[in-house]
Amino acid sequence: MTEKPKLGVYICHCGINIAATVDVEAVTEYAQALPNVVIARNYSYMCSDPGQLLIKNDIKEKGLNRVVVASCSPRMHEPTFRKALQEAGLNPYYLEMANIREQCSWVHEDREAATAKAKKLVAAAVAKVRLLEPLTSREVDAEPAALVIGAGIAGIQAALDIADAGFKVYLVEKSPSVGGRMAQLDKTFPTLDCSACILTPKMVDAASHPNIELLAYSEVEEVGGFIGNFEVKVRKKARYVDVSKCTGCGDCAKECRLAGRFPNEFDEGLGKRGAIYLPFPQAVPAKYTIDPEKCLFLTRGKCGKGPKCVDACRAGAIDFEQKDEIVSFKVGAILVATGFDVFDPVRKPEYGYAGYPNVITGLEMERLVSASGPTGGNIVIHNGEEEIVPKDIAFIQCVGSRDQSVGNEYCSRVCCMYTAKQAHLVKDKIPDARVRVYYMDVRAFGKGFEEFYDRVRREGIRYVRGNPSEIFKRGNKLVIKVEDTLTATPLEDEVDMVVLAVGLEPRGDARKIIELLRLSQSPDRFFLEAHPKLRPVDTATDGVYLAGCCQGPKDIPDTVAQAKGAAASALIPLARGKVAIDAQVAEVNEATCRGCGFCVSICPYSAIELVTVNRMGHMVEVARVNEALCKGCGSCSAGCLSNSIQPKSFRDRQILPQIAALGGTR
Amino acid sequence: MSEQFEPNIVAFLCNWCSYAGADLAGTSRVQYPANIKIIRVMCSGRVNPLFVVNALQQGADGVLISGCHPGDCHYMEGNFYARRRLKLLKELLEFIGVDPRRFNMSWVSASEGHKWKEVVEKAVEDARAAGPFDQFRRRQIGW
Amino acid sequence: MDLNKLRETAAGIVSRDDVKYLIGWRRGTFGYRAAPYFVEDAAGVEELIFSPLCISNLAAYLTLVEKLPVPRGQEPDQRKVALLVKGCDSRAVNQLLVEKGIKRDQLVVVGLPCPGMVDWKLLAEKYPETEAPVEISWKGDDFLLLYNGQEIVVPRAEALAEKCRLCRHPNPLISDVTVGEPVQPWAPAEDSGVAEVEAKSTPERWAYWEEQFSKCIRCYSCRNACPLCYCEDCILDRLDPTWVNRAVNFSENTAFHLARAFHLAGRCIECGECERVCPAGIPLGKLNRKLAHTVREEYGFEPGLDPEAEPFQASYKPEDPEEFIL
Amino acid sequence: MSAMLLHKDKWSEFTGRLSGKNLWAPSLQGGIKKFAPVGEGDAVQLDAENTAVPPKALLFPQTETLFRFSEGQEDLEFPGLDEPVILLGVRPCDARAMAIVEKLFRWDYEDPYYLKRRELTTLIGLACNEPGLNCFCPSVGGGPASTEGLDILMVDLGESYLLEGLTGKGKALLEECKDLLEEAGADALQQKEQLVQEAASKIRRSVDPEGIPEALPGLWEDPLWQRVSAACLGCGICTYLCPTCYCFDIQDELEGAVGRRCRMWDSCMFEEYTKHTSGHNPRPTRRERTRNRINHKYSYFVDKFGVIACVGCGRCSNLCPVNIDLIDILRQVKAAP
Repeated sequence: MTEKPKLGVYICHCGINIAATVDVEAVTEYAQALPNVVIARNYSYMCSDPGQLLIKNDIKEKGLNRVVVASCSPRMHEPTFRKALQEAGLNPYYLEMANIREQCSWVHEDREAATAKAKKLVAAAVAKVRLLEPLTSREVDAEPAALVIGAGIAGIQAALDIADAGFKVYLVEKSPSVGGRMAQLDKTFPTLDCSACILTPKMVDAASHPNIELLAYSEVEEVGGFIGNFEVKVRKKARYVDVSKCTGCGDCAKECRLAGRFPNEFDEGLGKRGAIYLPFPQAVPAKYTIDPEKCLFLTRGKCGKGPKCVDACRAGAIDFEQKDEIVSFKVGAILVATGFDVFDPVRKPEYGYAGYPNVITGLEMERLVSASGPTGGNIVIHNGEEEIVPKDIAFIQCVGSRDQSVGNEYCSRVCCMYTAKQAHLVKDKIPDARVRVYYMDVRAFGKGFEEFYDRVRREGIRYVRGNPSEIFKRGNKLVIKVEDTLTATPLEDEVDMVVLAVGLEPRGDARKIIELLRLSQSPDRFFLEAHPKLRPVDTATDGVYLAGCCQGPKDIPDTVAQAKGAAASALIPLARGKVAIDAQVAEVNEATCRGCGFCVSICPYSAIELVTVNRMGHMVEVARVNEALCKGCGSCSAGCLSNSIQPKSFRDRQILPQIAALGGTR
Repeated sequence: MSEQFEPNIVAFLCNWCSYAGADLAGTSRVQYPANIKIIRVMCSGRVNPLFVVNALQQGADGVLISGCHPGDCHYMEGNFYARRRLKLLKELLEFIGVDPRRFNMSWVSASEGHKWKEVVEKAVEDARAAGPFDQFRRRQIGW
Repeated sequence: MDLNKLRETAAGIVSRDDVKYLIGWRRGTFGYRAAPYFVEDAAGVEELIFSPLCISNLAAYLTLVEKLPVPRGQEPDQRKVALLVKGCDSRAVNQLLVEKGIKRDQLVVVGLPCPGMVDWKLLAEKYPETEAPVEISWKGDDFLLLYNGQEIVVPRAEALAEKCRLCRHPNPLISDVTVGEPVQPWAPAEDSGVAEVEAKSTPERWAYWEEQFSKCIRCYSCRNACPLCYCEDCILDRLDPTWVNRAVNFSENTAFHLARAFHLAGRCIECGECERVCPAGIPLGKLNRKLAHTVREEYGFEPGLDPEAEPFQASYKPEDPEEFIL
Repeated sequence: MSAMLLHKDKWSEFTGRLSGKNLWAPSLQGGIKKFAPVGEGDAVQLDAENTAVPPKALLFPQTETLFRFSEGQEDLEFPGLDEPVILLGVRPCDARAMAIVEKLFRWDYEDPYYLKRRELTTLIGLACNEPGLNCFCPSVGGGPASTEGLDILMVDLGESYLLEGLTGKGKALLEECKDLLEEAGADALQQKEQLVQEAASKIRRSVDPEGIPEALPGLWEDPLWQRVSAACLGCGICTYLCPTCYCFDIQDELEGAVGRRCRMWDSCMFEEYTKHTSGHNPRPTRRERTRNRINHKYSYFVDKFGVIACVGCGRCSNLCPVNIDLIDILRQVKAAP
């Protein structure tokens, strides 16, 4: 640090991009006279090989220890010139760039003014570069394991890919079984292959993969650390069933005093379950769970003369003494695949969902048409009076999507196609049914989608362009009030059943994940990716990746594609075994820090903590930066009253001389 | 005498939005006055308000600070801190009689090359109208 | 004010093994002065006073006391410090707790509800300082002087200190023990000092402060007396980088005072010590109060009310004002 | 020419004439009294109260450029010091202080800046008819009409001023103005004596310094220092405004590639004053610093120069915001075992 600065200043012509407006010779002459400048040169293209060679040779021959390049934006070529310095044996952070192209020659016409400004910018760079410090970007070991949150199709796919690549995966699922939303679906558009048939094998694979530790009925409680070294705590909720003993035979459920008393979540409430239950027949793990909020024994301490499940279970798996368990482990990467909620149409009261049993959601329709569903795949519905097989069926699209009145401006991307699919299934199962679809626009953009939409229409399903304003009951029929906007005709359509094509929404518990992982939300409230185009699976938190509908609505193929992409991204730190830590991080002068903790409050990355140190016999608190978490934004620094915390390369002592140089004589 | 006063303006721009926006103005060949000289910082939250005082003391006739729009901060929150701190500084400067036209702050995103030009033009016009700020200059007064 | 009660309480506190000393006030050596007073044993409490002259904010001493290197093998003195606080002083204690400048368990706070202090300079215009200390006490709303052997009632309005006219919190907001009955808070006066400056045109304001800042001799009493200016290494003393040159001239003085006022934005508890101690009579309180007004009115925040509050400059709200941003 | 009378109706003419010679006089600057240049036609009004900022600031400016430099250039630029100055209305204590401080600046090294300014300065003193509350100049060898350090002593006789030329410089100045003056008679001199005696009798505070310089070294570890310094804020009021304090620091100020080396007042009451680069501080607390301040004035300076470096002006006691009172300290020193 005490070595006298020996500067080289290189002014780029950028062909004529700079030289046409800035007198590069004059700037060179000016730079040569600045303090500590050993050599100032100009050259047609500094970024070219010969241009870089000029710098490298001067570093070697003239013993330069600092370099200023006056050329384009540092956002463009800073890495280029840093590399050049490094190749010449100089610390790459001994570089400062003066942006005399984007912020000078390209935006000013007056040659004199542009030249004068270029001189100032060079002077400021010279002033700063003299005080720059050598930095080394460090690497730390990455834990060769990943956490996948959510075991829907996205989470399962990502977990399988990472596990297949040879890394340990902790797959955490909140509900008792993996499978997620896809498991609830009947057939999938546009191919009409059975959802369960393609998903179930993957569920089994995920559970049995030697590299995957499945933590079902578990929730992530705490995430600390940083890319490569996350420390995770997961709460394994008590099932009150010893999974090592449970054979999944189901004898317990049959005997449960409350059997068939509660709506089954998996069937969207259309089916019923007891207090001890398996969410659905293909559940993985195929282990029963006691609902602690329902079970008589758990809520009241007493269940008849004794819990019948205990007697029924020949394996002796029922264990009311079971407690939640906290599991801790370390991972190098975290993949978020927490999925979505469907829009609750109670928020569109005009559709009468809350009042009419024959107004149902698309997801409920999935369970209704599913062979494994509560009706065994038969479409029967209660119209308030009696159970019927509906003959007049209407679908309403865009419920809770593209609708500012409910705060969802976005398109949910799947409703057009699942409606078409369900309309087709209705026609399939009730060939004489009259089926109408009320729509705003039909978006059939995916592979095979438009073809499927055409097919459905050929099957006699009528598409009416119009957004229904009201649904009310007349007799045992539902009346849809709507205007056919293509013919400008007001219509009243009497039907037996209405299916609302509800959209996809961020999960109600997304906030918890945001806080755990320091994620951001986009305006649609889905998790925000690092860049909408170029980093669609990364987040602002390094080492945390997104897959599936938690990032935005998408269909199964897109979800799987994104899951595979996210898995590939998450594999980068795992496969390398190392993660690089930014060198331009904040540093605390512990001797002057007063331990007020302002920086701790300010830091958006929780990268600063107060630690107790011994200052001449007194135990005092001072701030300390976790370099792996710090992003070098410097907000802490401007909020520090004793200026004790400083971002490297942007320290006060490096910026104030820049200010002096730019102020200077007018 | 009719030659108009060319103010010297020091600007602090965040790397991710405003500096990128100024770069975009360049690539779009948007023209604006050369009075503005930019210091790049990683985040507007890095701008210690005392930098503004220092710039005015060291020969700036005006200071401009620009960051990401609220909610767009690359570091999530830095611009919110900048907003609070710089509002206080602005109030203080006005209270001691520094012409408010010497201080401007803006939100300019990486895609707002044209807004950058407008902001610069306003800052330059403002500082020009406020005139040379020699009353506070370190070397003018002390030396 | 029942001085016996105060002395009794103080004696009890300083007699405790876990208390190092109690910081209070004693009669000054002449005129209208009251002096900060460190009581180390029960005998010392006899000199303790609480009178309208006890205007100084003793919280400054919590951080002013030097932490000397502890010789190897010895333990630092961990005993508590006891402190007498008026309402304004107690806000300083709260703010210090917010900033972890002090630890609550190292403190015994004796609250003194405060009926208002005199600005002795106002008194001295009519009743000049005498060699013998002048006794002053409260009499109803007014002040009672024992001046050259004569009892004189000075109406409150004639001698009440400016900070007390503006006071919103005359009763201590934090204390372990309170001596005296709470006082009824009075309607704070309009801050005419700040309003007068604000009413001036921009050049007039500059001219006003140019005259004021030019007087500064940079003795740093404003900084040192402030209970919330306590960085062990103040940036305004630092040479690398140099924020403010040590040279004394209008430019550096202005930069110094801007930095001082800015650092107190959202932290200043308006005890007025900076202005009171200034030997050059610079109305420094106006700078702090201007920012305190902004913080109170535009951000709805008042520092020093709650020891658990978020530090103002280290927090934000998404809806913070931004009308000034282009 | 020894004693002259200046009738007050000629006062403005007198000051007007001097104002062409770089005249400085006490003036209220934004509420604080200090010496300020008197422009042509400016009225000069002398009243009882002394300035808060002592006139030492004119011989030993708070900030003084020693020279200017540019990076990479060998030539230094020195400020020209050649303009004579007249200080009007200097109090005898402050003039004495200049005489005392001069001993230091002439000691092992002759300080060119101070001595040149001293040489260029003519001091016209004003005897104190109405001493201030904390004045105690007679206790430390001065008096309300002490002449030490002055070139001219002026006494306000009511209708007129009595002006006594004390040095060649002073006498020459009176000579220049003799058309405005008249010879003072015996009655005037007698009136002066009476006023001075009256003034001396109005001085309310005193301390006998007898024995203090000798006692101080023995009181090094006396608890009195803790007692008297506990309330100290560690600010620079007492020292900056002391007419006999002369400590300074030298710093370089840079802006870009140009800079200046300057010296500025420093204060032994500041923590950094004795702080070493290592962080060690031989005077680590306000106790040691307060002890040093008193020892310096009442012991070390006496040892070196045979005189107490305090002129009893009372500023430190007047202006200390926490009532650290020099006279009180001195009394405690005397009372200490």
